[in-house]
Amino acid sequence: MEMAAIAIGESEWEVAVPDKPLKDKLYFENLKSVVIDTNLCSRCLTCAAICPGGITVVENKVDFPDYEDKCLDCGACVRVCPRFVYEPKSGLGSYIDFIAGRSKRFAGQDGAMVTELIVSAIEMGMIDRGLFAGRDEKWATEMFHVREPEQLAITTLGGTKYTFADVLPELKKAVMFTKRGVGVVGTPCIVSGIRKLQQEFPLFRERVKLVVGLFCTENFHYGDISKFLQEKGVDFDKLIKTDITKGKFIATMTDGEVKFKVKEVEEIVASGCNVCTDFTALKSDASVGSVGSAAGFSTMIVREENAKEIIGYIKEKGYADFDEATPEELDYLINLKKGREKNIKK
Amino acid sequence: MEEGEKNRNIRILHSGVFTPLRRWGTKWSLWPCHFVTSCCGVELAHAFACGFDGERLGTLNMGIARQANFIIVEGTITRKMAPALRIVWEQMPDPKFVNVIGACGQRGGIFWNSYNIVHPSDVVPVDFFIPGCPITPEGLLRGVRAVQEKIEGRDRTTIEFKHVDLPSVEKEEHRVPTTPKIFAPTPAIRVDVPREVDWDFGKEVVNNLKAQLGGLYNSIAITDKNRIAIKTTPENLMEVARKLSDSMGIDHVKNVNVIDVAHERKFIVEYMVSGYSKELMPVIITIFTEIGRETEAEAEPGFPSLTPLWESANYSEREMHDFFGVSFEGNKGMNEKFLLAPDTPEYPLRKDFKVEEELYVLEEGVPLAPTIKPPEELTMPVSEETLDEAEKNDEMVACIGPHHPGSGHLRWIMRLKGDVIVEVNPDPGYVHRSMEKLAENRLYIQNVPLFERANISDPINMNLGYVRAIENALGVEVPERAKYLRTIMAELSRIGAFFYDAGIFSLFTGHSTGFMYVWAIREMILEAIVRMTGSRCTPSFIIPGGIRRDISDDVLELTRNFTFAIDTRLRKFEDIFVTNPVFIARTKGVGVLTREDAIRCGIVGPFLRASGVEYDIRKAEPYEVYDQLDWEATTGDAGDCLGRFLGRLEEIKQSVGIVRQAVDAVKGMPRGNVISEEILGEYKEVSDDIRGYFFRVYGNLVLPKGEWTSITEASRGTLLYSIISDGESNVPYRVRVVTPCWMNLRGIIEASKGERVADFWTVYGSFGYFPPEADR
Amino acid sequence: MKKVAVPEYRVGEKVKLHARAIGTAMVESVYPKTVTTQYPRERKKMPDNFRGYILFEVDKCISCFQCAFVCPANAVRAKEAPNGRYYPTIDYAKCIFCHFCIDSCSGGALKTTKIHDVAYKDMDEMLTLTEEMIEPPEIIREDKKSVEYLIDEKDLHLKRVREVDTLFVAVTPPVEIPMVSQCIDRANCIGCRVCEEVCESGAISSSAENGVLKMKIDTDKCTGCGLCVKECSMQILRLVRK
Amino acid sequence: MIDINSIISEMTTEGSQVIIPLIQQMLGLLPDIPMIKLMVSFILWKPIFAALICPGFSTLGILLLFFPWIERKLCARIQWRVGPREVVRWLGGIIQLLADTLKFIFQEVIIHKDAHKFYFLQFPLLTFIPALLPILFVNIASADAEYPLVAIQSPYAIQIMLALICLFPVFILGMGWASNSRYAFIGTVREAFMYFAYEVPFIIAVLAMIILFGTSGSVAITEWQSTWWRWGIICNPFAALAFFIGSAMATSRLPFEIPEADQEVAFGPFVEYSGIGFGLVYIVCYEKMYVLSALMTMLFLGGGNGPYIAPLGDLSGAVWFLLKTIIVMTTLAILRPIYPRYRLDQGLGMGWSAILFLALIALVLSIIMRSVGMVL
Repeated sequence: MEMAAIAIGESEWEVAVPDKPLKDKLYFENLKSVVIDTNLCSRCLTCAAICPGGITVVENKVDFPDYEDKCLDCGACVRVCPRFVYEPKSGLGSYIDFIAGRSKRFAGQDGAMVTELIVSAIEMGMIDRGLFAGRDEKWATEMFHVREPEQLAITTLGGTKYTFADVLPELKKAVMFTKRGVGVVGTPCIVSGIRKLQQEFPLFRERVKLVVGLFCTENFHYGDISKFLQEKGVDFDKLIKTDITKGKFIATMTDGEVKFKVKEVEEIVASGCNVCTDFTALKSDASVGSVGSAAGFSTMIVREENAKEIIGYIKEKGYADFDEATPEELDYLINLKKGREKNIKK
Repeated sequence: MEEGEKNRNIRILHSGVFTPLRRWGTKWSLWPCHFVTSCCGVELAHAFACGFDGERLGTLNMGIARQANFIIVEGTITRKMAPALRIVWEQMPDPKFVNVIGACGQRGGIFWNSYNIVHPSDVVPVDFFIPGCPITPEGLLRGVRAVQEKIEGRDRTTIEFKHVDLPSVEKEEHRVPTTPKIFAPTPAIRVDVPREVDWDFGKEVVNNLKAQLGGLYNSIAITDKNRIAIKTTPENLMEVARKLSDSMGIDHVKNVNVIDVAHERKFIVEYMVSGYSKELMPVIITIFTEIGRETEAEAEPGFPSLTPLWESANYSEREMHDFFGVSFEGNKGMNEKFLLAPDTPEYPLRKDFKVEEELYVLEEGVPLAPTIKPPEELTMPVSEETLDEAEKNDEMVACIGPHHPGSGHLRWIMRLKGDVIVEVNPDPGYVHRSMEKLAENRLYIQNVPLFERANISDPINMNLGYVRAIENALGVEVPERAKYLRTIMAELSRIGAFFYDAGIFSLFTGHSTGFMYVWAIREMILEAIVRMTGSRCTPSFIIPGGIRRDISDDVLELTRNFTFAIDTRLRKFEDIFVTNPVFIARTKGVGVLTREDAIRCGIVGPFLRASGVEYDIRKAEPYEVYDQLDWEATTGDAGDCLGRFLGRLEEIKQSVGIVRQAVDAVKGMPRGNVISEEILGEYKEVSDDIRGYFFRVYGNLVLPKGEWTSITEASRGTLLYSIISDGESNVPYRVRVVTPCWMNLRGIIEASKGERVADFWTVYGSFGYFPPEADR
Repeated sequence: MKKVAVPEYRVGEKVKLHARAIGTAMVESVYPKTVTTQYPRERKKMPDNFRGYILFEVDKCISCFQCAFVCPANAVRAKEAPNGRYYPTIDYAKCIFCHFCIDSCSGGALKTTKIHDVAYKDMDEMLTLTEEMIEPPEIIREDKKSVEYLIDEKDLHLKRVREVDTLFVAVTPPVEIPMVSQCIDRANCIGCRVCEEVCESGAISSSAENGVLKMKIDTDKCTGCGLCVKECSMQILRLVRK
Repeated sequence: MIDINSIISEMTTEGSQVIIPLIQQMLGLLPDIPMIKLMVSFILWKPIFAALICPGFSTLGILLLFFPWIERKLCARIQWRVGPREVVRWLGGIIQLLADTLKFIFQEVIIHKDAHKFYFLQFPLLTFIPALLPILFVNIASADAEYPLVAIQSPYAIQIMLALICLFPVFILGMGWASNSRYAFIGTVREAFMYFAYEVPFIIAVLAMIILFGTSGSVAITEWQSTWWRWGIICNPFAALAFFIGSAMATSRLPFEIPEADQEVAFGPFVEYSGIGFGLVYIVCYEKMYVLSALMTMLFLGGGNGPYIAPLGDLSGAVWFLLKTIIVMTTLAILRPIYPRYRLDQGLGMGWSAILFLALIALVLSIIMRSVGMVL
């Protein structure tokens, strides 16, 4: 586990402490009043990842039980929170390449190409583990560290999830375990959290080697969506996959389907998503989504060199088919999300 | 226990006219009910054998509950044993007393968070608790004295602590540290991580296998020297096994293992097989396959059994069925529990069954050990099939054990036709303390004492096997001096274990003198071990990379003297027992296992050698310094009880020679450096005595990813440890241990078929069966 | 491979063997090789490294928790003393006498005794608090003699001495390897001061001024217990040699 | 109506009082109260003395109290240990059995629900009868003594003793049956088999001696063996050996401890007995040993014959007799630490081959000795 050679350390050092808007309060109270209580929070859990105390999720909300007692008041949470000082961004962002791809090795919707990217990165030796979100029997997300392609035999890793995953706390663990580097997949909010972490802490700069973003319009809290789906008549024991196509939410079960309009679920969209303007994960190394390419293909916005390398590797090995993608098809959703800027209360 | 029940005996003793006589009589005539429930029984035997002779105190060990008035509960009470304990207690006449010896019987000792134990104090009222693991004979006799004093009216704890106030200067609040255990999230579990080794024969075998198996396998890899792993599918498994059996002469299964990879929704099922032909002897071929963890409609995940091909897989498959709920189709024992009690939690070795976590801080109101509800039903049922079968054929069913002077701690269900045994069905698991589960939740180093407790009559070999698996994984080379010292200790342990078995064997044939004579020899061995390590039965002295501390020259001298002194007493033992015509009449030609039967049943060690198979791991795959010393492995061809016994006796004589040579060699070596510097890292100063830096050096031991299998020749045969590591946790993902006694169980059943009832104990004794080792 | 054959005996030999067995018994009934230690009256001498009950010295304890961490039976748990530091307690109802705790105690605060024969009438009494581990306890002893095993090349002999064996041994302290905690990666410090809170020797201090948190490890006070290294969530501390 | 006067006159006739010079003086010191005098002479009346004091009840009681201790001590000594020691340490633990007995007496007696209650309780007590009665026919006086010291004089003493001894197993079978337990059942069957195994050679061996002696009265037998070279063991060692092995089988001593084999059938017929019930069966084993040893002493070791010890008077023979009996008992006891246990079929086989063969040789030898007049 030793990354660096044993160095003779130092016995005195300094840490810069961030500013507090509310001077006489704890940092967590600051975070709470600025981000959480104003419904700005995207539930990316970057704070929970870095917090040495106990920031966690309580009833769909980021919270810190007993913070009066347990908060160490170090300020790490406000340092890493991507929305403490929120600069909403939108658009397509800068990119090197804009292509569509279809994995030959993995099956599935958008997931397949993401998996392909991460697995290829592992094979190349760029990273030694990738972080995926899987799901348990009750369709709650659970994080999965993939170290070897064999581990991906599990079907539940593929398929889109419409609930939040605790990516960042797991990323922290993965960073502590990794020897070579970590690759991670996440929604735009998670990507921005990772970037913020990297900005603050060199450890993450060194060890998070690949960040794959996903196109994202909105996300749901597990508690909300599961209740909603059950009301609609979905039985989790029989559920096979969920899908959103053509404005319809389709839950396929072993004994039939449940369909309803996406509009219906808008009531329960997480509050943080209402202020999110980023559709294409602008800060990622590569963004992947289904919009903008032919059926079966995934659109990939390659933004950084490392992602390009991987694409090159995939092409070389012939792991995937590649095709043209049309950036224009994304405009509708990009604009839709851009429109949410108005929800941000200044 | 209710307060009233606890003091009932004293009330009884103090009532009536003849109270003084009554108290005096009871005091000096405490007859302990011979109720060996676990490994503390070894020390109990020492307390009542010639070394300490408990009979001096008027305590005559009595086999039967009705005639005894004192139970010494020896160690762990498992869920299966608890009803037996209660029944035995209820069968005893009043006034009766109960002492619990050993930490396992108090708050569980090292098994405190096991799923299969109960606290005896919840089952019966206990008078005295004697700490230790195991207790010393002195401790046991102190307990007897305490009961005697209690009868006289002085009920007291025999230790008095002095209370010293701690410094109480200004108080500072401190944060409590978190657990030192690191569990890797969703680890990658692989049993076939290839390793570069210099092993030409292996490459040849792999090429042959590839050619023969054609499309039947998914991958073949050399995972270590003498280890090959073949991955296949459940459908092809039987075919692969058949091919291996036919073309390579693979004839026995060493291990059946299931690994629950819960986060990947699968089980890995593996069979470790090998053959007894000359070149295959040290080789272990692992055939493994993966099956889905979830099935439709409550059914257990199914899997074709290899028992029809290799009978030696039978009991291990049934065990795995108990542990994981994996159904081996084709094995007949799949519809009932084998090792586990009826009320043991279902499928305890699955990863979603969690055990209690350690607490590192003592707080008011937090219990010191989990509360465990003892089983309520006081029944020990016999399966309907056995009863029906017996009734149909006009046979008698007799259950021997778990409380029986000649049963050990397991139950034998016998079907008898007159005086002849038709069949014996074992009912093991009365000492199943879930070591494999506990090992998954403890640091690698904490498992050293855990596995040692599988068999405290042969502790050092148990210890050595586990440590060798770790060293093998880490690729650590042990210092020469430590290797010799380890060999000396392992051989002492082997001698001790043999004499344990010889003692039990002589008791089973009704010869108590034989028992006493060998126990005197054991007393010498334990003296040597206690001087080396500080503990009589559970040294935990061998640690990865060496031994805990160097051994002084005068102890070595004592050990060397012992190798000569043993002769005097061994000769007496031979004169009175081994060559006793009655003993020979009882054992000769009884319980014969032919070479084929022995291999088929998968028996191991000296018992296999007695049937003519020349397989001794110390020769086949030499470890420590066995290849540098001059000794011979023994073999025989009679395959009967006498042959098994004499073969082991000869082996002991060889062991004595090994010890003598090793001591001579060690004496010429410079002192110090008994722990490998590779392991010590920056703490190189402590290479002669780990004291002070044990946790720093070993606390964070992490093994490389893969499966690490070690085989060693323990006293009773092949001891196999298989550690599956994920390469990130400092806790093993799974440890599988196959003890020789577990494999030999099948042999006992086979050998006693068709013999007379009385011969069952001869067969049983000749196999040196030690239930805690078998049940783990 | 040495082959061991099962012997065949004729009638004459059998008679001889009967005679030998009977003869052995007769000889032993006249000159027995008795090896019995008559325990409550006599006591077997145990070697100085014997693993028995454990004593504790407060002054030497650095509250490193290693005894609690290493205990395979979870018998050792630390308890908060009136001065706020944590000292070990031992639950003898779980202790397996492996003495991993003693071998882990770098300060030499834990040490062994030769006490091993104790009977408790109640399980609750088996928890030995720190306060009770400091002074040597008293046990009920009835022994007047001590017995030592002597093994020479001929046989085992019991040497009886009319003296009461002391159960407490003088222990040499373990090798001292002075270690000290140091920061090796200041850039990743999040300034949470967990190290300061967990440090029981008060070696780590912090002061905040002008938006800068100054962390300081007092290398003289630092006992090298390693708790801060273990607890640091960013793993920026390491034990190094003084 | 008992005629007391005639009994008194019977009591005081020549030779009907036990005369022990050592205590005769003390008797003279007794206060001159007729009742006490009468009682003393009643006790010293030979038939009563034999029945109550020696070799009868008191001797038996004392022996039963100490012999198990002797056995355990001896066994312990051979096994390199100490044996019962701590109870009243200055006596060396000699009253260990007293403690055991007291415990047994005051212990709970459990009759389990499947047992036949009536017989279960009855049989341990009943076993005492065949075990006690044979003692009445034992003559412990030496041949030199003018008058025998025996409770009942009968020309068929040996036959009666034999008949009573052969009743032992019946009660043991009864106990096993009443216990209604599997182990007891197996043990009982084993007892029955062993009974078949030893009974025939045992009786033949005794028959051989009766033929040799030409009489079966206990007094005549003692007289016949008046010099040491006429002792039964020297005249007919085969019979002695057959008888000895037979007794070992009859008393379930190792290597023939087959019915009780605790490692196999957990004390067989006695498995369910507890408290005083077990105390009785435990004691009965030793009683059987005593009776058989007494018979062996009488038949083979010259009974009470031995050098006359003047101060003991009539008791001189008794001392020799008891000494010999204890030696025989000790020999039986010492088998325990020497031998493992035979298997049932082996025990049965031995009984019907080797021992029967020995007994037949003994019989033939006796007949030859008798008929060719080798008898001296």
